[in-house]
Amino acid sequence: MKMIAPILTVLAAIVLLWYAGSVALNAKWTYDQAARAGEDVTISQLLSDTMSQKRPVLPAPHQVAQGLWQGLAGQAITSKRSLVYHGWITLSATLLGFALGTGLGIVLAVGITHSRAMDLSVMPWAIASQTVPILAIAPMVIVVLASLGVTGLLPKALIAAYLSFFPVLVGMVKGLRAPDSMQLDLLKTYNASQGETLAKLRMPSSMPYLFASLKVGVAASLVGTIVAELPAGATRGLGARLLSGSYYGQTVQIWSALFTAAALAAILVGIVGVIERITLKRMGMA
Amino acid sequence: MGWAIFAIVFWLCAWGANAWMARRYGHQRWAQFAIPALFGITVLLLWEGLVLGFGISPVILPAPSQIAQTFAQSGPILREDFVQTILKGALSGYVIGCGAAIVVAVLIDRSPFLQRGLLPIGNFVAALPIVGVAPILVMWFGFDWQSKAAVVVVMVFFPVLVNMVAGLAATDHLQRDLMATYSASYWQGLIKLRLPAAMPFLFNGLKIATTLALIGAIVAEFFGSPTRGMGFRISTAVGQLDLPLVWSEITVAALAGSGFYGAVALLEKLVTFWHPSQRARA
Amino acid sequence: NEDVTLQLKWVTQAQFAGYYVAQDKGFYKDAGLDVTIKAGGPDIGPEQVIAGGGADVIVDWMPAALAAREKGLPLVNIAQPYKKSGMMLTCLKESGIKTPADFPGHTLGVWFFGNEYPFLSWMSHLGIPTDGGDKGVTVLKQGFNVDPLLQKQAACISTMTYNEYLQVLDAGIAPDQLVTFKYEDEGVATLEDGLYVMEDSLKDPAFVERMAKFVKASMEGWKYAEEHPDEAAQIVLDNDETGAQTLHHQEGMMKEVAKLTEGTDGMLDPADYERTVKVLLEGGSDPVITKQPEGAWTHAVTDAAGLK
Amino acid sequence: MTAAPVISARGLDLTFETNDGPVHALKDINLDIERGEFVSFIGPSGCGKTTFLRCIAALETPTGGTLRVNGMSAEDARKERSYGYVFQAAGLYPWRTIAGNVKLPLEIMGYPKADQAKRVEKVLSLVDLEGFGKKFPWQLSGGMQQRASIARALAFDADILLMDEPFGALDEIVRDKLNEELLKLWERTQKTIGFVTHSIPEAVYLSTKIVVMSPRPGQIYEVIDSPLPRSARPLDIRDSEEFLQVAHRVREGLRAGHAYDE
Amino acid sequence: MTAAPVISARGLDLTFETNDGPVHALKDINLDIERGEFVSFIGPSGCGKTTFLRCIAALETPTGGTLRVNGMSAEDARKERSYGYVFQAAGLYPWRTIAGNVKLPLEIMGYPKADQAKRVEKVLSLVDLEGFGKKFPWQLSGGMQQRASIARALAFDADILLMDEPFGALDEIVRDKLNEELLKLWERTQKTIGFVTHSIPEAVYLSTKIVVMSPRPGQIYEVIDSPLPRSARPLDIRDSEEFLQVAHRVREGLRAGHAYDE
Ligand SMILES: Nc1ncnc2c1ncn2[C@@H]1O[C@H](COP(=O)(O)OP(=O)(O)OP(=O)(O)O)[C@@H](O)[C@H]1O
Ligand SMILES: Nc1ncnc2c1ncn2[C@@H]1O[C@H](COP(=O)(O)OP(=O)(O)OP(=O)(O)O)[C@@H](O)[C@H]1O
Ligand SMILES: Cc1ncc(C[n+]2csc(CCO)c2C)c(N)n1
Ligand SMILES: [Mg+2]
Ligand SMILES: [Mg+2]
Repeated sequence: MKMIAPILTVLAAIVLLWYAGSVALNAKWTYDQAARAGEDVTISQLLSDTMSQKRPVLPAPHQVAQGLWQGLAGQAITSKRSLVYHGWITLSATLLGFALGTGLGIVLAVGITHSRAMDLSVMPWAIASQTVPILAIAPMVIVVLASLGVTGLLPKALIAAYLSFFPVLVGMVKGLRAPDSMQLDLLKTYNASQGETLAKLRMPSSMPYLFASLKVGVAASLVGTIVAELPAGATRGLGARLLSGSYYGQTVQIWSALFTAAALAAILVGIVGVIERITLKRMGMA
Repeated sequence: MGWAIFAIVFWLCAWGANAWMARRYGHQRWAQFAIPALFGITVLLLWEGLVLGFGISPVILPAPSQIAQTFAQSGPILREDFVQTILKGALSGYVIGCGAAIVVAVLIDRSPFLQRGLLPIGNFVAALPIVGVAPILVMWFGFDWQSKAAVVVVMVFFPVLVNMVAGLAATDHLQRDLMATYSASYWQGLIKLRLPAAMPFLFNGLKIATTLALIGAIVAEFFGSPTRGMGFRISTAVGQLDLPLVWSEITVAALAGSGFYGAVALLEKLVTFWHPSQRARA
Repeated sequence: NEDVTLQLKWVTQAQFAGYYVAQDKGFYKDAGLDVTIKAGGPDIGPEQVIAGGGADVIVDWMPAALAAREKGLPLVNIAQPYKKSGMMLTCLKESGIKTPADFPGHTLGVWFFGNEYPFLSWMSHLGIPTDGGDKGVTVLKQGFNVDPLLQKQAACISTMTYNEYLQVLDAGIAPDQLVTFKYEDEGVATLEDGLYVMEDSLKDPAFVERMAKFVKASMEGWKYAEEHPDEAAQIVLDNDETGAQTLHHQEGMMKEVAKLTEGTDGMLDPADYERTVKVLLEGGSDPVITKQPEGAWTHAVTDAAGLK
Repeated sequence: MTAAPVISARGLDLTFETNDGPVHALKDINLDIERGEFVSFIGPSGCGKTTFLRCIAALETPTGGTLRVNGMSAEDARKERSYGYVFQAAGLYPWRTIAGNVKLPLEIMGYPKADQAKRVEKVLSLVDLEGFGKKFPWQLSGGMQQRASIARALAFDADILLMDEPFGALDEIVRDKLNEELLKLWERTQKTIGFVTHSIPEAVYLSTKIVVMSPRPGQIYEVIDSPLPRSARPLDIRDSEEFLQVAHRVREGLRAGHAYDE
Repeated sequence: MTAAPVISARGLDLTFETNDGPVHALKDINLDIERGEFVSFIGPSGCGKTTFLRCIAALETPTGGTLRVNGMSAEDARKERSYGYVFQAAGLYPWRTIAGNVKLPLEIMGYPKADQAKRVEKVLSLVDLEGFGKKFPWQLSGGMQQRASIARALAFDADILLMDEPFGALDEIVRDKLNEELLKLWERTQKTIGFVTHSIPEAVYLSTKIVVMSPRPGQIYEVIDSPLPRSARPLDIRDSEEFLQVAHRVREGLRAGHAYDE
């Protein structure tokens, strides 16, 4: 209950602003069309027209809601027009990519905090790797992987992993270095091995950083998957939905897919948040 | 084949040299440049060797030497694109996006009401995938750099927000109690305690955002642009199979991105010198 | 059965109806072929896919194929199901543009990613600079759809007779509100949607044989699609995995596409080829191709297929 | 006495809820502290001294009873900036130099710039840390950090000074010196001081009133009014008969508090 | 004595580089500690006691001189797990319960599971913290945290015990009790103990050798061998003539160390 009221309030405010935005942004088309037909527009005509255009600049909330309802509940979930179907395809690649990316990020971060050689040589190139515009090389990656016989989920997951490993890497490097010198000194007096220091000190104290990173990483992974769905033939998944909606100017379809994707991201981030709360609570830190 | 073998042998040697250098001279300034440089040279050599050794078609992956040639010849184009995409699109979007995220994080932190109401919805809005957002923003903000900046704003917002919110919560009991005994106002507590304490987290977000800003600005140009800009050039050149130009642009992006990241990391070092993660290596 | 992988230039739509019909009606199977049709998209260069070994044969536009050939990727046209070009520039009448002479000072939307060649050739024919100066036109890299026209961000945009133009109409703008310039009518038409393979592979007689079967069956598909446009549209729709297409739009598209594919049996008309090359070579200061291509097409396959 | 007490606790109770069941930290605390008194709290570890001080400073909310400070609620008194608090741990902000840490309350309370620098200098020299102003906390020894945190609480003029084992990490000599300084300050300013210590001589030497507490649940075992003169307490007063008597009483009380424990 | 000393420092020097110029923390330290000795370090705040203890434990690298522990370098001795160290601040890991914190060294040193639980229980009761095993550090009072950190260092069997003001936050009664316990443990196990304290009686009561240090730069002012019997020191030995004499000597040394300061 404590959660619901604020969310509803903010939501209501957003919907109101959104309606206002729809009217403002879509008005131009209404006026243009009227001018072409040589007619005048009354306020009520303006309101009703801007909220029901076929190709609105900004679809009205109820139009998107309708599109979402159609896509989520109006179809068998195995149908190609079902957002559940496309969402699942995207989600599965996202999760695989997130797992791969998180794993890689953590492994690299551990390496970097333990080996100066890795710190000095890997970090700059990890940074450089992220500045390569993925959408530009994704098609080549897909082509190369396809010629190696790697198709299906994996190429998409790899691109998702590529985008999600970096936030995890940056956060974990910081987190693994967060213990203060007294905490480290204690383990030194026990002559704890690097592995033990990692398990007993560095990992626990990096948790707040890790979870902040995981939230960013899981969102990045979803974006990666969607980006990868374009050159993968743009046939299935929310990315394909977005794109094909965009070819045919089906604004409502774009927004429905967009919302599904965002909802997916929000749910994933929310799940990470719940795990965070449970973990930190058990660690006595929350 | 010979090329490929040479490249791999060189790689192994360089790896060994690097490990040795890091162990012996890791704390010296020159080594901190030499090691990543050697690593980079190794990667490039490996790449050149594999491309030549396996006769990979240049329309799939051009050799670094070829890229370097094109890079040297395309100075004016690269500069024009750099200004359009990085200086106008990425940088302005970065500043606005990070600024907005910081402000919103503070607002969220200030009001439990907003925290409960805005954070979930903020997560939602900010996690909108770029490929869906870009066409819409191009439609709203036009073809020029403004729409690219808008995409960057959307992209960098979330990482900075999440980190900043985590950072603002990263003070310990004692530190907060001290402020309470001074009956510090909210703003005083924010400025004197919570903002400084949040800096290590904030910089995490800012660092991640540097690379995201570049990706955002470049990718947004795929969805409509004037006839300049790195994303425009990349997609056009891919269509023309001019891959050396594509990789030249990518090189510019990588250099600019590393520079950008480096600048933020340097700032971080100056601002959060007191954090154990910085002190340990001082 | 022999395997053939076809890479399309664009997403699943009636533009490629012939291939989908041939697949669906079993024409390929009857010819002893197992055909995989890979949909394309805005980021997929079919040239790259075939260079990477991801396809045996691709659908491509001739300007892009010839440009790739000059870049060292030896593509060869083996068949040409599209006789005519469907490309045009669609302008809003209210922009005041009546003839190409009115272009200067306006903003024009153009497709890039290898599709800009015909436009650039045309402009250099007209002697209009494309650098955005006062005497020239401002060129926008147009995205996937017709919004720039509807939002009046551009005075004219590139459209295909069979797709984007229909979308403009569908959006509620009447044909009499529009001015169109077909490349075909302006004398700068270039060949679209031909079938291309790698030059090396043609040295293998078995491959030529396989392609012959493929082209023959594909043309059967095309003819069937021309005759049964509504059924063809439905077949395309069934093959669209995104679930984004509408039957209404595909039917409209099929009817327009049929106008471009009619009157050919799939064999490349050398005269069309010469015209295309001429247009491309005359690209002014920045021609698409700089020298007369050699061996960029062959009749070997269509001959073997017995198309006359 | 006729004036209302500065601090007045009636039936104060505080229970912490923990993962492991409730902890009854304070039980039925009744205590009046008059203006200008110097009250020491002494008792076994864990008996609730810190918790009680935190209640006074409104850092902890009692779960029962009433607590008035300066005639208002503790919360309001906090808002009036009535407290200077020295925590049991130094709690310096790592991003500020020592001088910066001491200056912090002055900035917050809006002291004029010129005054700030003067005060910082004065209190740093009071705790023998001249010359360390520019260092960062992690560059100081434990005792130096503790002195810096004392300086921080003395830098501004609070009515009520609450000190939680401020001299725990200091050697006898410094401790004696700071004890004397504290007494001088107290006499000069007429502050009301609440002081937690584990040293019986220290408690007796400084206080006008000694509160002996006992643990589980934390409660007041005994309140001892000091018969020592209020002003002019030379260090050697600690050898006087009276002093030793009080010290003895405190020790007995403390021992009894421990016995509770068993 | 014939056996080689356990700890032997020769001309030890340590200078910290800070933003604000170098700090000469230790200067020309020469000291031998024999096996089974109980050595106290006492000196004004900031004189380098902690720094010296840290050097012995190889947590700080001297910038000059030599230091041998058990006939090897301090670093090697650390690798042999020769040390139990009680830090000046409790330094408990906030994500572990008290029992978890005490168990930490046992886990790392690979004690068998069953043994771990037994040991944790034993040392927790030794420091009077039975029943607090499941609490988190921030749920404990300052003194309780300090006791937990003592328990942590006693849980395993180290040859050399280094304790940096372990009893600073404890009241006299607990302190006396723990002093006795520590002596018993020392007698029973024949550990070598290095002990920093600010309490002169504590230093005299516990030690076989008292090292008085003086600051700026930190150096040894005097090393006092205790004439008190090595074993069987009842608490009331503190009233004996000998005891008071030693205490007096220490106090004089400490005072002189402070004078250096001025
Ligand atoms: N990491 C450091 N960087 C710079 N200076 C330091 C550092 N650690 C200690 N010092 C300095 O070294 C000197 C000795 O410090 P040390 O901690 O050894 O003192 P101490 O004798 O333990 O004092 P205390 O009784 O207050 O704990 C001090 O002047 C301190 O400022
Ligand atoms: N935040 C908390 N949550 C739960 N229990 C707490 C908390 N703070 C203190 N306690 C408990 O309250 C009791 C009193 O603690 P307090 O800190 O007041 O003791 P103290 O008298 O100051 O002891 P010391 O002399 O050791 O500092 C202890 O048993 C402690 O475990
Ligand atoms: C980024 C982008 N590039 C090219 C085209 C053009 N294009 C290639 S095939 C084809 C036929 C179907 O409409 C079209 C229009 C586009 N639309 N978007
Ligand atoms: Mg306490
Ligand atoms: Mg110390």
